[in-house]
Amino acid sequence: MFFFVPLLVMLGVSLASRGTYGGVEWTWTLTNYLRLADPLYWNIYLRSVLLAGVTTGVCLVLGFPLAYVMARASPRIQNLLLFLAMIPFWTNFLVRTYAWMFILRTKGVMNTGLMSLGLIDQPIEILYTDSAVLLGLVYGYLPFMVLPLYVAIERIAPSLEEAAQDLYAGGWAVFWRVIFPLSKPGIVAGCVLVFIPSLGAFITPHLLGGGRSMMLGTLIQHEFLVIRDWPFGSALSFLLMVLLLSLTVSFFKRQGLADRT
Amino acid sequence: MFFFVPLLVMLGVSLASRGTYGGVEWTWTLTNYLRLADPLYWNIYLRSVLLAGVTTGVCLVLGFPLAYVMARASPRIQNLLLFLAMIPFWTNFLVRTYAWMFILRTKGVMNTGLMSLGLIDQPIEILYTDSAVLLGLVYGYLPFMVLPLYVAIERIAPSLEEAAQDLYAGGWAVFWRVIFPLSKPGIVAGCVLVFIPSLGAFITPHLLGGGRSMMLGTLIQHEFLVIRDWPFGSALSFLLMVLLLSLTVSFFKRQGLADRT
Amino acid sequence: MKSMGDVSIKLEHLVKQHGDTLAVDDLSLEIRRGEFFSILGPSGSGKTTTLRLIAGLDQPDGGSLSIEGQLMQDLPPNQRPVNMVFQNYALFPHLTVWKNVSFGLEMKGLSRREIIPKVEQVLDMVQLGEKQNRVPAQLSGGEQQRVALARALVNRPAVLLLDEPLGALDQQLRQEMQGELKLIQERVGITFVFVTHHQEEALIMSDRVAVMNGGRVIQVGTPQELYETPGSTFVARFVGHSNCLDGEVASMDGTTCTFRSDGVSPIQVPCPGHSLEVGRGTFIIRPERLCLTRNAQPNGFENHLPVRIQKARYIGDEMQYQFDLAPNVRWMARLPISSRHHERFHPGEQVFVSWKAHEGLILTS
Amino acid sequence: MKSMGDVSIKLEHLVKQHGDTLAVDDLSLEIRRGEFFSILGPSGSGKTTTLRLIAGLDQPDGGSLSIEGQLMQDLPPNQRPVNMVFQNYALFPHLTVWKNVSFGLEMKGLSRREIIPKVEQVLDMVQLGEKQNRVPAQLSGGEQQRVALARALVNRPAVLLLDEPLGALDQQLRQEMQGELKLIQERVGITFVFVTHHQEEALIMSDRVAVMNGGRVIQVGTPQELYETPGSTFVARFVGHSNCLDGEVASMDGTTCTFRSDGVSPIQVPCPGHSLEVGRGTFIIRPERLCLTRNAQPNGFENHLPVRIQKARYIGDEMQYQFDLAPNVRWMARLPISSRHHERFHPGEQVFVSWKAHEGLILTS
Repeated sequence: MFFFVPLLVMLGVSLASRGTYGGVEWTWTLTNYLRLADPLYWNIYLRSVLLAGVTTGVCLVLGFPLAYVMARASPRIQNLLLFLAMIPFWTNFLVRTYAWMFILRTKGVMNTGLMSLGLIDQPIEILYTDSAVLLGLVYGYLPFMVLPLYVAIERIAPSLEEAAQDLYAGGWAVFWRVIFPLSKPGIVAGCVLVFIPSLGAFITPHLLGGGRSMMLGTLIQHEFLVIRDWPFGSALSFLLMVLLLSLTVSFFKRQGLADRT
Repeated sequence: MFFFVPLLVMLGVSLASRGTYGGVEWTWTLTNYLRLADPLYWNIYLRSVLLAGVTTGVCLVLGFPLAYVMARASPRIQNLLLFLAMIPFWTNFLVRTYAWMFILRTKGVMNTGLMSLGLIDQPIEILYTDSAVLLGLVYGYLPFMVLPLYVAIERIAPSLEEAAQDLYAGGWAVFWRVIFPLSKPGIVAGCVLVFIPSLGAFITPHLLGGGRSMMLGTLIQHEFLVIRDWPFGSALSFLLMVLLLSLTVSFFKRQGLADRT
Repeated sequence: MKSMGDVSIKLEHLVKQHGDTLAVDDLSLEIRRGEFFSILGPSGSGKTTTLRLIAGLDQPDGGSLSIEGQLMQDLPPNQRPVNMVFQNYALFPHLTVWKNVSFGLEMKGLSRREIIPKVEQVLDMVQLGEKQNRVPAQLSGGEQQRVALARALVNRPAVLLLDEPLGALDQQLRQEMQGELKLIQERVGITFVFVTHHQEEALIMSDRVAVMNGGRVIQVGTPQELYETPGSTFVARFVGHSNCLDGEVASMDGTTCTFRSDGVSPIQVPCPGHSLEVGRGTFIIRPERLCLTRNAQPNGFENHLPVRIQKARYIGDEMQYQFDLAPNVRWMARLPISSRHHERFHPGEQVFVSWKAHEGLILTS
Repeated sequence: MKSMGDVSIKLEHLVKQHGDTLAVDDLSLEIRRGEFFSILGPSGSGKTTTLRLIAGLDQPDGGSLSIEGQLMQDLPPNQRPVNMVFQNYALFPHLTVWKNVSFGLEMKGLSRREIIPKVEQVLDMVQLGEKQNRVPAQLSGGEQQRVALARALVNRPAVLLLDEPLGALDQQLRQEMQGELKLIQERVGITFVFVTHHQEEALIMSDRVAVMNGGRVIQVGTPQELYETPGSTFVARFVGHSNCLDGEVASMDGTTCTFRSDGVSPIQVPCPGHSLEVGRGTFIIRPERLCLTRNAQPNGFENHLPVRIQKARYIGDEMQYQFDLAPNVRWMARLPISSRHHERFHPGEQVFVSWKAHEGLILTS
């Protein structure tokens, strides 16, 4: 109950329309959902999905070896690594993002360092680009990828890898034929946990992307805080939620049988 | 490496001082840390720790029975419950917070509902109070409490509860002597995962608390975005992190032996 | 006849449904005070469920259950005068050996002064006094088993329930613990109800054994009754190895009958009066009651058939010979090796198998 | 003498350290082509580590290892001509029975046309043709065991390694699978290296057995050699039950000697020439080589001592009697029950234990 009331309210608001000075007028209408199809927003959808997708992909590629090493280390080392992996989480999100601004800006830590080492002549302009946003998102959400992967891989008995080796599988074959399929639930969970907040993130794109690139999260924030069009903002997030949920559920349904082991 | 650079930068910034128009001047100084002791901020610290503490406590009390039921349900029901528990996570944080505003405000969903049912005559003024902030925080962070608790409780073999019952323990004794001590790692993890972001939260206190109540998270946000005193903001979050880390580590050190089972 | 006062546990028409199968199906049993009673059956036969019903960890769907004359229906497990040794011990991992053992006494509300000597005594009995401050993870499998036993025994229950307590131990340790457990039971005099799928263990330890299958009790008796006069082919095969032969009782003549089966010479079987009727049945004989010889003369044995050895297996203390009595009827003979100079037979060899008529048994279905 | 061509696996001075204990300590062994070779030992004796060294899953810290004459040192497990049946089967839970079995052939790069008949044949052999589309979780323990076997055998390795493959099965199934496994080995003719802690299993199945303890091979021999002439009290106790008595060889006189121990009448023991010297030693005799009688006359037995029965245990096919030969020297006699009309002795009864001198054995340390 407690869980669902806010969702229902959100659904209700998304069916209302914007009052003259912001606020909500309770006209039951689907206009907000129709507006979502406006080609004006297509570019934003596409950019957002792309950037969130790339973030997820980078997190997966970086996180998998990390999670694997963690899962196969001795219990003492495992705890240490888990602890280290959680460290970014311990600092305020806002502060972390500012730290990246310090590192990336024209006269920032990175450029100063590389130039004093003589590796580059000109500062690399990376702040206020999509690359900076990507970096910030990957840094912020990597732990959310590593943890479920770690849990999934830790459950794969090492003897399965040994059995595959014993049955003539080389390193890559062991990975693709045994580890990868068996860690699928962890991969899906990790991807969901990274993709969703990446798509909805607004502080990171705002600060590191420099407002140049409007994304879904910043759009929702914009609608709520600036334009104060709450109904449209709600419709936007409701649709997003339904899409993501149905994608994930359909995936797990399909995997259902195979996962029951 | 990648993980630690932002932390080091943050530490560096916290040792600098504020430039005239914001920005950072690299004077190595501990002034920022000394300023932290200013009685001006004591009230904020206290309020923040209290509110985050109460949030954590409420989450624990609500989350434990939920996690217990989940952990002891059949696998099919477990998956369903896990899925339901994650639903709040699927919507944008900002949107969720606005939904609560709609519910709680004077002419909001709650008051309209209760008044039309004749349960109250006067609307309850709850928005822009600490109660509203508490509600928003609990709603937002409950899943972070439930999940580690679920993992911990699921690992406790049901036969241990049966053994305790067989050895004359009643319901409460089974809980306090067996389930509670064995789920301690999950309790600590859950409390950390709720306490830290509650302490650092700034959107929820800002929107639901109505700016009346300055908290640590809003203070940090204020320093960064409004006053643009980055060094002081960094010092604030760095101190916070170190305190939290050392508390948690010392707890786990003490538990170290007992957890190795 | 034993008086009612001797009954420790009485189960009457107990029924327990798990999903849509009957885990326990109309089960009635009487277990006597002070006896070592085993429930023996294959996995899924309902033996563990029966134990859990007695402990109160499962609730029956029908029937009644009394312990020491008191009906147990509405008592939760923590109010029943029984204690259980769980299959995987279920030791509290966060408590020391001492705290594990004293748990039940503390829950009963005993004072520290009363608890200390009791715990010390039982830890001495299971030889774990020196390890009282360790936690279970620091103990070997056998030691954990002893802690589980001590934790239950220290409460001096009317009945001790044991759910495959030796299943996790390896062979050597298992045999050692069998002896120890039996010794402890004799010393404390508590009724033991012991669940196992291991027939040798049940025979060697028990005063009486109930054989279960499919939620029902198939037969109850002393080890010797079960072994010598199994009531069904299920019991004959499950309790020890049996050689079987389907056929029919052809003619009755005084104390012996003739049993006929396709492709086998007529077999002389005992004929205990009216209890056996002419008709189809199964002939049963234990492998160790057969003799093998190269001598063509019956030498006083009523049954003497030529067979060809198919396999010979050496196990140190005995030889096992397999041969086909008829096509698709493989029998085994077990010959103890009581001397270094034991005579051996070899695969392929033609020999005679012979046995006394009274060693066989006919089961009619 | 066997030619070198008969050696399938040769281990020379293998050493493997785990932490600061030597899991395998200077181990040398030769395993012959086509034999069923068992490595028998208590847990922690290094038997599984030895198997893993052969498979290449662990790397030795010293010594050399060759299979079929080829040195294995630098070959990873996927390039060695051996396959392993893992202790808990290690079946791929996400693959069907068919895909599990064809895994090795696919990895070898065989075409689908070559794979199909091979998989079909091996699934037929283990009687799992009908369940080829199930995943492991849908199979019983015994069926999983068969899939694990099929998955290894289908590759026709030079050597099949089996790590306690029957340990997870319950008693009835275990005995069935022992027979089946032996049958399959005889059919395919592949060298089997079988690791177990179960001495009866090792004796019943093997051509030769190596007994391990503390990382070392204590004795290698046929089941009969190990049982009849154990080289140490460890082997005597671990391979079958032994009655032991410490004392000293007192006098030698032709083919029999006299063995003396405090509180026991002198015992006649065999004296095989020069191999036995006067001095301290342990006398060993198997429980089934002892006779019990109420008759005070030796009746041709060289040893005939009065004892009092302490315990009598019935196991269906035999009686086990325990008695104290001397204080703290508990012996056991096992008397097969070869007839319903078997004579029984009772606890407390005074009887005589007797045995032929040649059934005993002296071990000097």
